[in-house]
Amino acid sequence: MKPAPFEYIAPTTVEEALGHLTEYGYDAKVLAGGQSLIPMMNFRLAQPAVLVDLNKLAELSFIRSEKDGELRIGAMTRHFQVERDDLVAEHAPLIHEAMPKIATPQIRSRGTFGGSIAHADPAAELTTICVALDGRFRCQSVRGERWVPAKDFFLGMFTSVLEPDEMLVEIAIPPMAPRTGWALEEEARRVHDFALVGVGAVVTLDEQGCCERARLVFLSVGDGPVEAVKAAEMLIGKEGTPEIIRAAAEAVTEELDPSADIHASVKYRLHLARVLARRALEKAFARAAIPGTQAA
Amino acid sequence: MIKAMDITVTVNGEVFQKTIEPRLLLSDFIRHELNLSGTHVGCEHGVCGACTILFDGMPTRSCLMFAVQADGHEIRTVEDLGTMEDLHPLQEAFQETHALQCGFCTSGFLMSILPILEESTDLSEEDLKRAMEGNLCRCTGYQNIRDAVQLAAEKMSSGGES
Amino acid sequence: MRIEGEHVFNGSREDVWVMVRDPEVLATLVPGTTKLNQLSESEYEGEINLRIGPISGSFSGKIFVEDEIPPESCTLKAEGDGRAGFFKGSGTVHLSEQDDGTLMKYEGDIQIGGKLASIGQRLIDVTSKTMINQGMKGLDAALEASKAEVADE
Amino acid sequence: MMAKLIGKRITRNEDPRLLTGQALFVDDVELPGMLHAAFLRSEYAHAILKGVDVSAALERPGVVAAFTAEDMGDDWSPGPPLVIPPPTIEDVEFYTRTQVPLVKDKVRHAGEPLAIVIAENRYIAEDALDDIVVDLEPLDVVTNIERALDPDSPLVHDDLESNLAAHLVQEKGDYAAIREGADKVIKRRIVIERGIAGAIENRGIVASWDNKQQQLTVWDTTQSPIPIRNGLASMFGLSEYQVRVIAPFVGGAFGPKIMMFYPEEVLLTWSTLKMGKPIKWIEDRRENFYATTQERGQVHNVELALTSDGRILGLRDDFLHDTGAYDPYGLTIPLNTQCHALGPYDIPNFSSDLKVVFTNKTLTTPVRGAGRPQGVYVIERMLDIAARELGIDRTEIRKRNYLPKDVFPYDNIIIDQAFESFVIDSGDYLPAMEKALKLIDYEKFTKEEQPKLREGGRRLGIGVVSFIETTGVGPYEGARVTIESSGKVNTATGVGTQGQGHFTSFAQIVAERLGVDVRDVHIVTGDTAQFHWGTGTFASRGAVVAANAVNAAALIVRGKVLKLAGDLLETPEEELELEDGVVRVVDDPTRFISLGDLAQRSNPLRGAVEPGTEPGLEATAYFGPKYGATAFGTHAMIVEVDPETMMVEIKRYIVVEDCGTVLNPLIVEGQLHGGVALGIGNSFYEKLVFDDNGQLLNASFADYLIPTAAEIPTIEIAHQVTPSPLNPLGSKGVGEAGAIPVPALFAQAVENALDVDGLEILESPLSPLRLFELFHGEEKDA
Repeated sequence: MKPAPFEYIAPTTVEEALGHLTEYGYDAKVLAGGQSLIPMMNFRLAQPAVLVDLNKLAELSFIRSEKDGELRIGAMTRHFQVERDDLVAEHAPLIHEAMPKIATPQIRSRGTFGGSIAHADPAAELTTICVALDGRFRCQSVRGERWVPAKDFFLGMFTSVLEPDEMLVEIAIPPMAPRTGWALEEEARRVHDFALVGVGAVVTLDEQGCCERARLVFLSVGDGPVEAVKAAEMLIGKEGTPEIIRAAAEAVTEELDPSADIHASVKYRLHLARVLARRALEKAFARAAIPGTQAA
Repeated sequence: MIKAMDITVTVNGEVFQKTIEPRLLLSDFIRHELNLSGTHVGCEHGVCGACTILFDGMPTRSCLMFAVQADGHEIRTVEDLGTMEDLHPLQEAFQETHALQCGFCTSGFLMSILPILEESTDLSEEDLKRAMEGNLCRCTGYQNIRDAVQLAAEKMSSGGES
Repeated sequence: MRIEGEHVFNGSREDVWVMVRDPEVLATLVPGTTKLNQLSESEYEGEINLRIGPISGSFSGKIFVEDEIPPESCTLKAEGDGRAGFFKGSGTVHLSEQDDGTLMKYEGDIQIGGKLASIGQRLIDVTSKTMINQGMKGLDAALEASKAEVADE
Repeated sequence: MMAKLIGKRITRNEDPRLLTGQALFVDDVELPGMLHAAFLRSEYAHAILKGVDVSAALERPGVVAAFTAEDMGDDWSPGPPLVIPPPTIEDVEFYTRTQVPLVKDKVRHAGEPLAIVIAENRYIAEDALDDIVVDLEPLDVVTNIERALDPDSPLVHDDLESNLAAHLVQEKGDYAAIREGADKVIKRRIVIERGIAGAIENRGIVASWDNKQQQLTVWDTTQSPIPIRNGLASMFGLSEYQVRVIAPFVGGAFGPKIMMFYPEEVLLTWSTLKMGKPIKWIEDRRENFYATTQERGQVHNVELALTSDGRILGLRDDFLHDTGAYDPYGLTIPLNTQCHALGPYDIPNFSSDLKVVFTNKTLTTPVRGAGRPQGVYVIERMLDIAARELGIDRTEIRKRNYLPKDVFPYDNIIIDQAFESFVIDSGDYLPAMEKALKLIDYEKFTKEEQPKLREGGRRLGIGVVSFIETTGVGPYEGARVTIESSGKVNTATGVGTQGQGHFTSFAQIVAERLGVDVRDVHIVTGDTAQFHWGTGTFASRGAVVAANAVNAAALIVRGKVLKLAGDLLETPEEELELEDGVVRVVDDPTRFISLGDLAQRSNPLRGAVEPGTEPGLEATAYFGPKYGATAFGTHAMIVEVDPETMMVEIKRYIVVEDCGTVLNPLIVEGQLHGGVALGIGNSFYEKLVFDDNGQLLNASFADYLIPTAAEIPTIEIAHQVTPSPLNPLGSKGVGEAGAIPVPALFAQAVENALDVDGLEILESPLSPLRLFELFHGEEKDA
């Protein structure tokens, strides 16, 4: 289990990195944290001719908030930095809560926020959460830059809208509206395994305590983050009663088309999706209802 | 032909300059280029944790990094802890609680736990879980390792290199 | 792995049949197809360069068309291998006319072995589903294009 | 003799080396000019090999050699059988088919080696594997053991009429007759699937032929260095003294590191003999999933005949055992299964028809437990069902059937893995059960807590199972104890060590017998240059067979010490004591002589050694028990199942273990912890998933789930001591004990937690998916 040979380039600026990506196109792979890519290379399932290592791009490692309260995270910010960051805990508690669920501490010390998103693994927590939180991704190439909404970013298993000459440089998470509650519920075989099913729920209540906005986004039930739009719509204008929540959770099945693998059948995945959607919504509604709360 | 690259790495306080192929895994570099064979390799896909080292102070899988990436960085391996005659309190705790059997996974556990104890010896249940979750052990059933971490925390909080 | 599904095409059964049996069309359907040669009326050989994000591998293989009942149904058999593993499968395609076009029903079984199967099993079902969906979209587009051609003539 | 060290909680001698990264493992061996090997392995499970062309690989810079079966010429031959079927059983049908070094004609399981590449480093060797052109014609595959004997099944070995590898029937009493009159006969089909041993260190070999010294040295992760040495010598026409096999520190073994011979052991040796250069091969994790042996696959059709008050009249267990593509290990596993299906119970009538079948899968050899967990699963599950159907408490039905403590030694009549009648040397089962029930508070849990929790919608369940474990089988082990002139003691034995603490438990015995500090006893294991008689570390026998050999040798040395000291101190031996590294007069401690002095005097540079005596304070002794020592115990657990997600949490885990005399409780408890952890893996997490083509679908640690710290609960251990009368120390093995009852226990506890009418768990391992399917009354989803 040793990787095949490759050419290694470690640019020190984003500009330089983009130049290399333009030059090598499909032959090159970007190396961020490498915690998903290097296992594939050790198995020789991935054999890129050129590795463009972004780890020297200090300019892509930051966490800050904009004036309007939007949270900005540099693509090369490591998971452990996000996990321990107070700004993230305050502005995006869903992300804060999800970080310890990502792999193991030894992976989070190296893995990067942007790398996880660009890898577009349908079992990843961060991709799902970014969709649930209406995140946006800044993608850059020598041709220029574009902001892509998270919900439009993922195209399939390990596949995103990123062109071969393009890279993800920054993630933006809008501020949370008042009376917003959130939850990430997932079940895995062992603590750090890929979740069999997971769901991120975000609900915002109006002043009367009725739901004015709801998002339910699943992981591990398709080839990317999968949103249950119709189920979420069922909550709009309603209070988060057990009956309403249960009905919405039951309805998610209509919008999901999961696959089977050795750990879960289609039926079991759909069942888990319903159960976890209900649990996530219960938690999210409870959190939204308590003014100013950010705690469980 | 891929050209070899020169790197300078500080390992356990000592500076090494080596010329290596870019694809050389950091685990192989540490074991076979530097002959620090206390770091072990169990899966080479980032799950077992036997190869855990401290990379710039953070516990990291050395099988999931290339040695070229260590250029200009600092690494600590198990050889940086105590010696056979003068064990580090964490190593002592492992011996006293019988937290190792075959000993193959042990250096990975030590290097995962060490930075947590160096940061704080006041461990919550959560900290304890976090210290252990990224390493597989097939011999001990983990129980004595849990005890070892707690004992080491006591030893290290009292500052005693007993 | 069991594959099963259906798709409605906006076109006549004959048009869909012609398209399904056209190697040039087929070659465009599977992403990464680098070669598709017709060896005989019912036998093709080809190569694809499969790409799932950073994972890539080329496979070469053969497709056999059997029990052909134009324009209604046929059995497809395929087998091939590459560095990342091997595959072997067979399935039936059935076309029937319905009000708004042609209904294609397909079912089959594909077995994948080797490295990809043994370490990437969670990718296989998901990816093949995606590939089939892409293939169907490709057929839709090809059908539209052929209609446009006919209209141009 | 007062026990001062034996039985003490002494920390381990070997730990400082292991903790500081200074212990030598095979991959740490670095030799000048060493080359590195990689194997090309078949992706197909069953295929005709039409050709292997390594010419392109040889062109690659850095590649030194590449060999195929053809290149081996007359040196190519299938491996010798490791264990033969018991000659003591009549009418055994057995077809020996052993593994080959490189495939010549036909691939029989995925992962069989087709070629070896030897290069300057492993990276290049792996590059070159991609250069090799292989022509394989895939064949239909047989993976399912129940279909393997169908007349139209593909044949793993074409020269056999079927895939039957072995057939034997074992009987005790007359089951058929007793069945007629039974009040109750329960029939079930039980399926147990495969897992891996999962040592964190993969296998590895460094082989080095020194042409000038005419000496072959092999560092090998084997559990059995001496038989490996003898076998290699015979295979390659060398004197046994020309071959040194070293099993240095080994990173866990759990059974599979004792297969003989693995193709790689033969190939590395053959290659270094041919090339005259040291060669290293370190198995990688992916290879480990195909090339290292596995275990547990069996299908049982069981009948239990009882009286209406729950007394067992007889047991019938007809089963199929999956041996994989070859059967070098004989019948060890299924014989263990048969013996352990009898359990600690008085089962007067027993009948077991065993068929071993070949499949296109990696071969099976013992993995920690070695057929015992399957046997325990069979009898314990059947007793659970019987208890339910007869309306008797689960624990009560067991108590009613235990062998009483006054029947031992008890002869179970059938033949065991040591080819002897299965005699249980000693036992006292009831107190072990009572202790476990008390510790887990069975009464309170089942009568008060559980009903209350159930009302609140929570599903908690309790399990209690008993088991026996045959341990410490022969043939023999030996040891040589030497007092050196420094006064320190060197002890060499033939067994290998893979974490069992031999450096400490053996040292305790020697230290106690000779009155020295435990830290002053140096133990050597696994080096044939130091000791070359013995078989190896397997079948939970280190603390029984090797330890008793160490004890015997130490006692002889003690005798020599006392004799010599008695002469020198002019004091009768009875008036001397060995303490603190000296021999002294009990009544006058000022008169003493150190062991170092005695060692020097016994090995003088001048003056003749008296006729009839030997120089030095040294002795070699052997121990070979006719029967094994049978350990036993009861495990109990409480689990909670989330009835929605089917995730299981273990709330409590109790072990009551009786392994006779405990040499070192610290080590024994460690063995139990590890065994239980593996057992939990076997029960709920670890299952090798093969598809119909013999493809393994989870050949990585991402998909094959070895439990982490989060999945393993605190294990509460209580000891009971019933010494074995068959060996002087009274010890019994404990290496496998922890793992043996867990699958049966887990199934019982989970079934009890789910509490669904008609839901019976008759398979292992379980998983959340399988519980979901069982809970919803569904058939297995393909």
